[in-house]
Parts: sequence; structure tokens; C-alpha cells
Amino acid sequence: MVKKLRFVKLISVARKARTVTRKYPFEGPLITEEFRGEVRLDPKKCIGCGACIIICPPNALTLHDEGDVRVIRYFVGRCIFCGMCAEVCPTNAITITKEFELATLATEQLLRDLVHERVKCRICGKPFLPAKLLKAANDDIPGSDNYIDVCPECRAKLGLKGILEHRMG
Amino acid sequence: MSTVNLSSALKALKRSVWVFHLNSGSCNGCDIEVLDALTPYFDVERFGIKLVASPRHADVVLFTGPITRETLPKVIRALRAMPRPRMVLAIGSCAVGGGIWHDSYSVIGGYPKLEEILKKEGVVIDKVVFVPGCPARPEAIIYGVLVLLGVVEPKSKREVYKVE
Amino acid sequence: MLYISLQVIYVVLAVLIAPVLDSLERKIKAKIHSRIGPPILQTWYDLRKLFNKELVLSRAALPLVLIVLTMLGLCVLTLLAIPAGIPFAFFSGLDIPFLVVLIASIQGLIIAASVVSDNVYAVIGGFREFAIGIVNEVALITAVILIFVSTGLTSFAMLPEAAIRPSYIPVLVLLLTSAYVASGRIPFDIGEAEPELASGILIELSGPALGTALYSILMKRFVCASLSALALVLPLVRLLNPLASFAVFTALTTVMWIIHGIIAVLLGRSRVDIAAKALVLTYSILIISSTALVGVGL
Amino acid sequence: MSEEEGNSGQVVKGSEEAIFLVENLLRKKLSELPVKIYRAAGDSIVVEVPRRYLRDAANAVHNDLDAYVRTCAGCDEREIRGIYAVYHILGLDNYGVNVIIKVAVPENDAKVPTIADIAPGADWCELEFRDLVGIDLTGRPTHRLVLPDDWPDGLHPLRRDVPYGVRPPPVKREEVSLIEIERPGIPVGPYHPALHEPEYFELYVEGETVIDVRYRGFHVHRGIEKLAESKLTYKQIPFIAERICGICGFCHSTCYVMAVEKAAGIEVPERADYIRAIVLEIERIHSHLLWLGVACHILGYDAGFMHTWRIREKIMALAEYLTGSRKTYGINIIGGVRKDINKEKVPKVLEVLDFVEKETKNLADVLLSVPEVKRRLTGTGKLYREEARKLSVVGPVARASGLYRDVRKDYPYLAYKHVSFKVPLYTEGDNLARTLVRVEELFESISIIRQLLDTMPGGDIRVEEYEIESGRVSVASVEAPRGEDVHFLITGEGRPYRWRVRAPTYQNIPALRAMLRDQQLADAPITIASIDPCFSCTDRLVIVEVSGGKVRRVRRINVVKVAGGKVW
Repeated sequence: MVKKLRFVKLISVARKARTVTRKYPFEGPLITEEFRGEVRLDPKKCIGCGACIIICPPNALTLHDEGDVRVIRYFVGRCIFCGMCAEVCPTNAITITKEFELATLATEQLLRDLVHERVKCRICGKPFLPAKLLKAANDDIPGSDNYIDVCPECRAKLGLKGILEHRMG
Repeated sequence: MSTVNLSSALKALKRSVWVFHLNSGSCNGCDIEVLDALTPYFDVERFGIKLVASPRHADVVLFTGPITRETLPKVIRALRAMPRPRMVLAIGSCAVGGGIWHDSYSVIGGYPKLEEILKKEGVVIDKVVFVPGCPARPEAIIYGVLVLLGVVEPKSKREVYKVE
Repeated sequence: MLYISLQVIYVVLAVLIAPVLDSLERKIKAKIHSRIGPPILQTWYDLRKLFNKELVLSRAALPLVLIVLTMLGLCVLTLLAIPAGIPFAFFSGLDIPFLVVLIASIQGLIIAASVVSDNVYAVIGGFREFAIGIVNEVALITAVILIFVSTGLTSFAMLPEAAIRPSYIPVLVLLLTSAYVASGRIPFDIGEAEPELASGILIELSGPALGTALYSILMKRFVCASLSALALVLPLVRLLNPLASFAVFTALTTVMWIIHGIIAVLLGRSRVDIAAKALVLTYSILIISSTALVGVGL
Repeated sequence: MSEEEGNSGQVVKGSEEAIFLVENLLRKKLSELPVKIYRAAGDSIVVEVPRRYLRDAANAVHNDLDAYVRTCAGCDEREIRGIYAVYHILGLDNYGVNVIIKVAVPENDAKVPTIADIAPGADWCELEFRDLVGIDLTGRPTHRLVLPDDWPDGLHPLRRDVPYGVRPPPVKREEVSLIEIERPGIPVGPYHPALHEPEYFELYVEGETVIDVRYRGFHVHRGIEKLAESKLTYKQIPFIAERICGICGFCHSTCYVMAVEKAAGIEVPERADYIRAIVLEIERIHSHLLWLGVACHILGYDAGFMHTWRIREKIMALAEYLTGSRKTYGINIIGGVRKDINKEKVPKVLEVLDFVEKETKNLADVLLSVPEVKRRLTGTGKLYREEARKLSVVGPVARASGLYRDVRKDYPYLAYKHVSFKVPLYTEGDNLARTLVRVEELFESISIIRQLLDTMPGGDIRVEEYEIESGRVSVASVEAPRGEDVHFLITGEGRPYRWRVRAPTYQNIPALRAMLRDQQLADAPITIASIDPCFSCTDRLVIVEVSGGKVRRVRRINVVKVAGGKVW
């Protein structure tokens, strides 16, 4: 008979476990220090290189070159919180926060934009790359000062002209 | 059918929210977190939230998934079966932004894209809240419900930084 | 005069605290699940919200609403018919047969509901209620009749004798089990088995219609709880003065409701064929033993 | 044990010796067929056979060598060799070796003979490559399996020339009912409380007994394979692989990275193997606890659901503590893992494991002592051993029907060769057996993690530089909570050329028909749940012959007509 009534033991299981409810939002969330939440792009460190945009699997980070401005747009709504962008960012501009309370009434509220001023080409005047990216590239590549602020098309023409002169010399 | 005055319905809803779980092709990560919200550690029943079996009984739809092409007609039918006030809580990066497969041939691409289709179909949704996350933690879902009920102001705002 | 007022108070009490008892039951269930559970007035909040919602009804669900309303009315009438721990008969003269007819008609209504709706789940849910309802109705009615026969009562107005006869025991057990099964809780909520039939008969209802349906179910549960309390309190009626026995009766009703709730948490849902077989078996044993004992005059 | 000659008892499974043995066996067995046999990456052998001998080769390998159907993949190789190719992957469990039968299909005559009658397990994956790659099948009735109903005929998404974002306008398809069924068809789904995912079972009942089942799935087809072959890169695919399923995602991402590492010959540091195995077992514990809770809920025993998930919460928090996310761990990357399980985290892991072990032990026997739960689990949803073997079912469903199949033992991978564990085996094949298999597996996983933590070597956890040569073929498999998860991969430039995922539930759904037939309607949800279906992994449709063996061509059945009622 005792074996038949073993299901009543549930009461003792419940009494031992007591009430475990964590009264969120009045009490803190059940979170560990390793949790990957929303990602934050630091405007001071970001050079607008787009490495994070290439690696982002769901295209939550997108790059828009409009007019004389380059916008790095982070759409939190599509982000899958994998943290790969923080891993590939050359200047560690991306930090992973613990923020998960992101609910909003409209998806526009989930957009975070970083607007970079694009340098205009010395020759043709067309804007091409953000200033900070050019500066970073300049520091890395020695002796590139004289044509760093020339857009790729003009630079190609310059290079071609250089070779022709050299050959026609 | 009978017109119901929305304001008194919404006020009455603050203390008793019956939710219906609608999976439109999700990987079921968010669906498990939705179920997790019922379990002892989070216990949404203390807010008067109850999971119901039919859209006829529901006030809020817990919408997960990027709406695959196959589920589209059935999703519309389920939403139309709900009495007003009819509210949607879009949970997870699939529902909010189409997720990692947002531009695949077999996926509509999340709730924002469904909204246009719903307008064409004449299905009125009174209020929508988007809860990002992959999967959205149970606490994030609870926070989403609080925003839906107007108990809490959403923290997340659009930000634009100028880089000099 | 005192009796009528007590009886009316009892019915008013029933109408008000049935939802509160329901949320109390949910609270206790939550505690056993080691979680907090809803506030005490939660079921009232649910009902208030439901009555504020839009009524979406498919053409076929209209008769169902009628059935639900009549069920509500019948339950309140039955509460009037049950003597609230006091020797009083609201429908003097025909009191016992009238109580039996009322209980039978409540069960009958549920069975009628199964035929009405055309939603596939509602049809299946209805047939299941039908199967369990038939078996249980027989048991419940015989139990109610046997209670009065074994305590020598021909009308509620009389005072039942204090002595507890041995034949009273199987009758008591019969009534308690059939009242529990009639209250439609696990393991016998098969007609409304949520994970299988998406809440069976109720699937089509929404808003106010659903509100009335849920409220009528609560009233039915209150009838079951008070029937059980009546069986327990009958031997004491002679010993206590009317007020005391009325208080004991109401207290017992709430206690029975809570006990029903706790039993429901500990068990899983049965299957309609297993449940029907099990019930037929237990009921036949109980009925045979109690009629035999009563027949012998013990 | 199988009666195949030359038992491999003494050979270490998956070792060089085993592969050599299998190669000789194949050469001997297929000597009279014009075949080319050569080694592919890792533990697989490729058998190239002309189209007209496919059936003989398949028959030889599947029936004579007692191989199990693992999967098959169609591939559009017109860019490379101007042909379509069909790969049938059969696994020899006794040797731990995969045999890949490769068939070249000319571009203008894209047809291939079926092997579904020889190996019924291959039924579905054949129909899939017919849908997605457009290689037709001869010798069997065919129907649409994967693509949505309103998808136009003739447009095959996995062909290289079809862009991944194509959105053809819907095509109205009339619902023809060729089955005259006067009995009501009960729609279970697509939105049904017992199913947490949109799938669709139609049960034909007589009274309360189910006489037949029609399943229409594919609500969760997201075109993952097409995205991986055209848009995503090698580095990004582990994250989409992890989201194939929200419960066993880590198995898919591990299987993918192992397939790539095997194909490219990348030497993964041993510590990474240990970490991957530990997290795989943590995922198994959470998945089995989750299933136990859902099964109790379906049987009406909500207290069981609440308490199993209370225990499971600790495992979810532990997973977050080790990997950074509760479910989509995201630590798998080609060449190793991104997060280390360092010394000070180990005590926390052991503490949680002790808690889970103690609590689950005494909760499990309370659950199984509840009269209704025990009564409704025993004897329902029976699957006999021969039927299970014929359909090549996997995981707990196989182990509960007497088939001793476990990828961790048959095709050893990661660090499982360093730990000893028991594989629970039952023969009744009913829902109770499947429950007991899962509960015992849960305790085995706990002991596996403890052993792994003890013997974990030091060293770094990932390899940064690696070269992925294109055109290499490899097969990787992992024992997911629901069974054997197989990934087939052909490497390409910057991203895989073809990546085929065969999730475990894919093999188990056809077995459902056998389990549901002549059972009570009320047991349908628990039997469906007993294979622990994960439809976001699977997403396939199956056509059920009407009882009595008469084969009927069936199109979609208009439920409203059959049931006479309105489905909301």
C-alpha cells in the first residue's frame, strides 16, 4: 500500500524546496557575470573600418555610406548576442554589457548609429573613407602620407600616371 | 461583433493577462524561455498571467519566430480568431528583426514585415511590444509584458553618436 | 424566519467567495509547485477582464452560451435546495426529490453541451464529459438518496438522528468520491483536458461568454463542496444549535474545496476509458455495500 | 548484435584498422560492380558507382553489411563537373565507419533510382533532394516534402543559380482529397497546446482509437542550408548551426565545426575537445529535464513539470556561467572554443551537478509513482525492434526498442574515448521505456562530466591559423539528446560548397505512424512527445498509406470538409 501512495511524497519534496521564486522586477534577475547582453560601440575608439559588419552573422551591424557620412548602424532587434564583433574589433571599441531589458514599442528605438565624417578626396572632392580610418591606416603604412587623402580612383590614376612617366621617362 | 471600449478593457487587463503562444517557425529557444517564465523561479502567475490553449481565450499573443512562408496563412488565421483588445508581444531576434535568416527565401522576416500583411488582411492589432534576445531571457519577457501593460517605461531609446 | 435568512446568506456567500476559493486553491497549488502563485482575488480579476473583452462567437457557439446560463441558474437553485446545516427546506414538501432532480439536470446540461458545438475539439470534449458524466451521475444521485434513507430523513425540515449508523460509512465515501469527480478536477477533467483538446467545450467561447462559463463551473464546484459538507455535517445537526451548525457547515464547505484542490495537485490526468472503468468498479462496490447495509436496516 | 560475418568485437571503432577492414570488405562485396573505392576525410570511405548499379550497391552495403541509413544529400555540381551528384551516407555501427555511395547524375536527365524500398530510412532524404535540388526519383511514388505549399513547382532553391533571397509569388494549390474518409479527422496542430512548435498531425479516429495519422510539417523550413552555401562564411556558420534547434543547438554547431575540422585536417587542441564534450553533456541534462517536465504536463501532472524545470533552472544558470548565454552558447568556432572552463569554475560545476543528481533521483521516483502517469506511459506508443531497425530510428527511441545505438560508442568523437559510461537499453519500446532511458542517460551524463573535469588536460583552447582546402568531403556525427545528428560537408571557397544537416527527429517521425496506429486518441500527444520531437531541426512531411495497405496518391486534405466542423 505504501508503494501505491508514494506520490504523496511530492509534499515533502515541495516543503524541502520551499518557494524559490525570484520576485523579478522587484528583486534582481537570475544573471551570472558571464552573461552576454546588448553590445555598445564606443564612438571615441571606433575608426569605422567595418570588421564587425563583416563578421556579424545576422547583419545586425550594417554600414551605410550616405552623402559625406558613413553610418555604422547597430540594430539591437536582430542582434543574436554572440559577441563575435567585440572579438574582431581592431581597436576594442565594442564592449559587451549585461543589458537585457530592451523591450520597446517600436523597432526604431532599437537602432544605435555611429556617424563618421568622410574625408573628401584631395583631387576629385568625392568623400570616401572616415578620417579616423585613414589616420589609423597612415600610422600603420609608413611613407603613405602624400596620397593618404586621395580616393581610390584618383590614387589608381596617379599610380598609372607615375608608371607611364617612369616608362616614357 | 460588439464594439468594446478599449480603455476600460485595457485597464481591466492590468491584473489578468491571458497569453497564447504562437510559434511561427522559431528554433524554439524563445518558446522554451516562454515556458520557463511559468516555472517556479520566475512564476508569472503572480502577475495574473496564464497560458491559455486557444486564441479565443487570449489577450496577448506571445509571438516567436521569423514567420516562415508555410506558417503565414495559419498565423493570420490565429490572430484573427482573437477577441479585441488584441495585443502582440514579439519575442526574440527572429520575431523582432527576422533573425539570422531574415533574408532567406522561405522566411517573411519577422513581425514588422507581418504588420503590413495584417493591415491588408484587415486584422487590427491594438498594441505591439518588441523584446530582443536570442533567446530572450524569461526576465526580458516579463519586462516586455510590463512595458506592454504600461507599468514600466521602455529604457531602450534610439541613439545617434557623432564621431569627430 | 432565521432559517430562511441563514439559507439566503449562505447562497449570497457562495456567489461571492467561490472565485476567492478558486484563487486560494491556485495559491495552494502554487505553493506545492514551490512558487508564489496568484493574489487571492485573481479569479475576480480574470472575470472582470473577461467581461470587458469583445464577445467573438461563431454561429454554432450561441446555443452553448444558453446552456451555460441555464447551468448557472441551476447551480444557484441547487444551493438554495441544499439545507445549509440547518433543518430547513426551501422547497418544502418536495425538498429531497427536488434536490435530486436539480443535480441530475446539471449533469444533463453538460452532456447537452457536447452535442451543440461543431468545433472538433468541443465535440470530442463533450463526448468525454458524456461518458464520465453518465457514470458519475448515477453514483451521485444514489449517494444523495441513500444519505437521507440511512439517516431516516424524509424531509430536510426534520432533525436527523444523531447516531451514526454503520451503513452511513460507505454512503459517505460514495458521496465524497462522486462529488469530487463531479467537480471536474484532475484526474477527471478529461472533457476539458487542456493539453489534448485545447480546453474542449470552452474552446469556442470568448470574453463574457467564457466568463459566465468559468463562473458556472466554479458554482458547480461549490455545489459539489457543499454536498460533501452536508454529508459530513448531517450527524451533527441534532447536537448543535442552528447557528453553530450553520457555521460548521460553511467552514466545512471551504475545507472540502481546499481538500479537493490539494488532491488535484497530487494526481495526473486519467484517460477516459481507464477513468470510466475505474469509476464503474468503485461505484458498484460502494453502491452494493451501502444498499445492502441500509436494506438490512443497520 | 548483428549477425554480419567477421564481428568487429576486437577492432577499435573508427580506428585506422577498422577503416582498412571495411575497405577490404567493400572491395570483396562489390567486386563485380564497376565501382571506385577511396578514402575521404576522417572515418569515411567513398564508393563511386554508376547510376544504374546504385540499387545493387545500396542493397549490398545496407542489408549484407548491416549498415544503418544516416542520410543522403543531393548536390548541384554543374559548375565543377557539369553534373548533379547524389551522396547516400550509410553508417556501419560495428566498425564506426561511414560509407558514402556517390552517384553522378547527368544534367539533362536529372533522375536517380530510389533505394527507399531497400532502406526505408532513406525515404525522406530522397524526397528532400528531389524538392531542393530537383533530382527526380524513379521507382516510387513521390510528393512534396520540404517546400511550402504555395511554392511554385520547378524552382529548386539549392541549385547554385537560384539566389538565396528569391521570393516567388504564392501559387494557389487546390486541396484535393483522394482519400474518402468519413470518419472525423482530428487536427492536432499547427497550434496546439501539446505541441510547442507548429507541426500538424491529422489523426483519423474511430471513436477514440486512432486508425491512421497524416503528418504535415515543414512549418519551420528556414532555408538554412541555402544561406550557408551562398551568404554566410565558415566563421559565421557555427552561429546559424546553433540556431537550427533551440534545445540541442550546441550539438549542431559542434557537428558542423567537427565536419570542417575533419575535412580540412585541423588539429584541435585536446582541451577544446574536453570543453566541447562537457558542454554537450550539460545540454543533454537540460534537454532531458525539459522533456521530463513537458511529458508530465501533457499527462496533466503539472507539479512534475514545475519541479523538473525548477531543477533545470540551475543547469541553465550553469550553462550561462560557463559559456555566456543560457541556451545559444556560441563558444564553438572552427579550430576550438572561445571560452575556457578555468580552475575556479570547476567547484561551481560540481556543486550544481550534485544538486541536480540528488533532486532528480528522488523526484523521478515520485513522478513515476503517480498512478495516472505510470498507467498512461506503460504499453502506449509501442515500437517493435524490427520496425525500429527498418526505419533506422535513433537515440532514446532506438535504445528503448532494443537497438544498441549510441554515436558516442559507435563513432567515437571528442573526448568520449577517455570516459567510461553505460548506455541504457530497454526492449519494451513503449513510452515508459523511452522515459526510463532518458532518466538513466541523465545520470550517466552527470558522471561523464565529473570524469571529464578530473582528466581535463591543460593547454590552449583554439587554433588560430588554419587552411580549408575546397572540394573535400567529410561526415561528422554527434549524439544529440534526441539521437544521432549527422552533418555531411563538401568544402568550398570561403564557405562550404554543400552542407547537409540530418537532425535526429528526422529519422524518428516516420516511426510515429507505427506508434500511433490503434492507440487511444488521448495518448497521441504523449506518444508524439515521447520521441521528443524537435521540429525546428527536422521539418519534413510524410504521407501515410491508408490502413489496409492500399497505396493512395494523397494531396492536402481539406480538414474542414472531412471533419464537418470549423477549425478556428
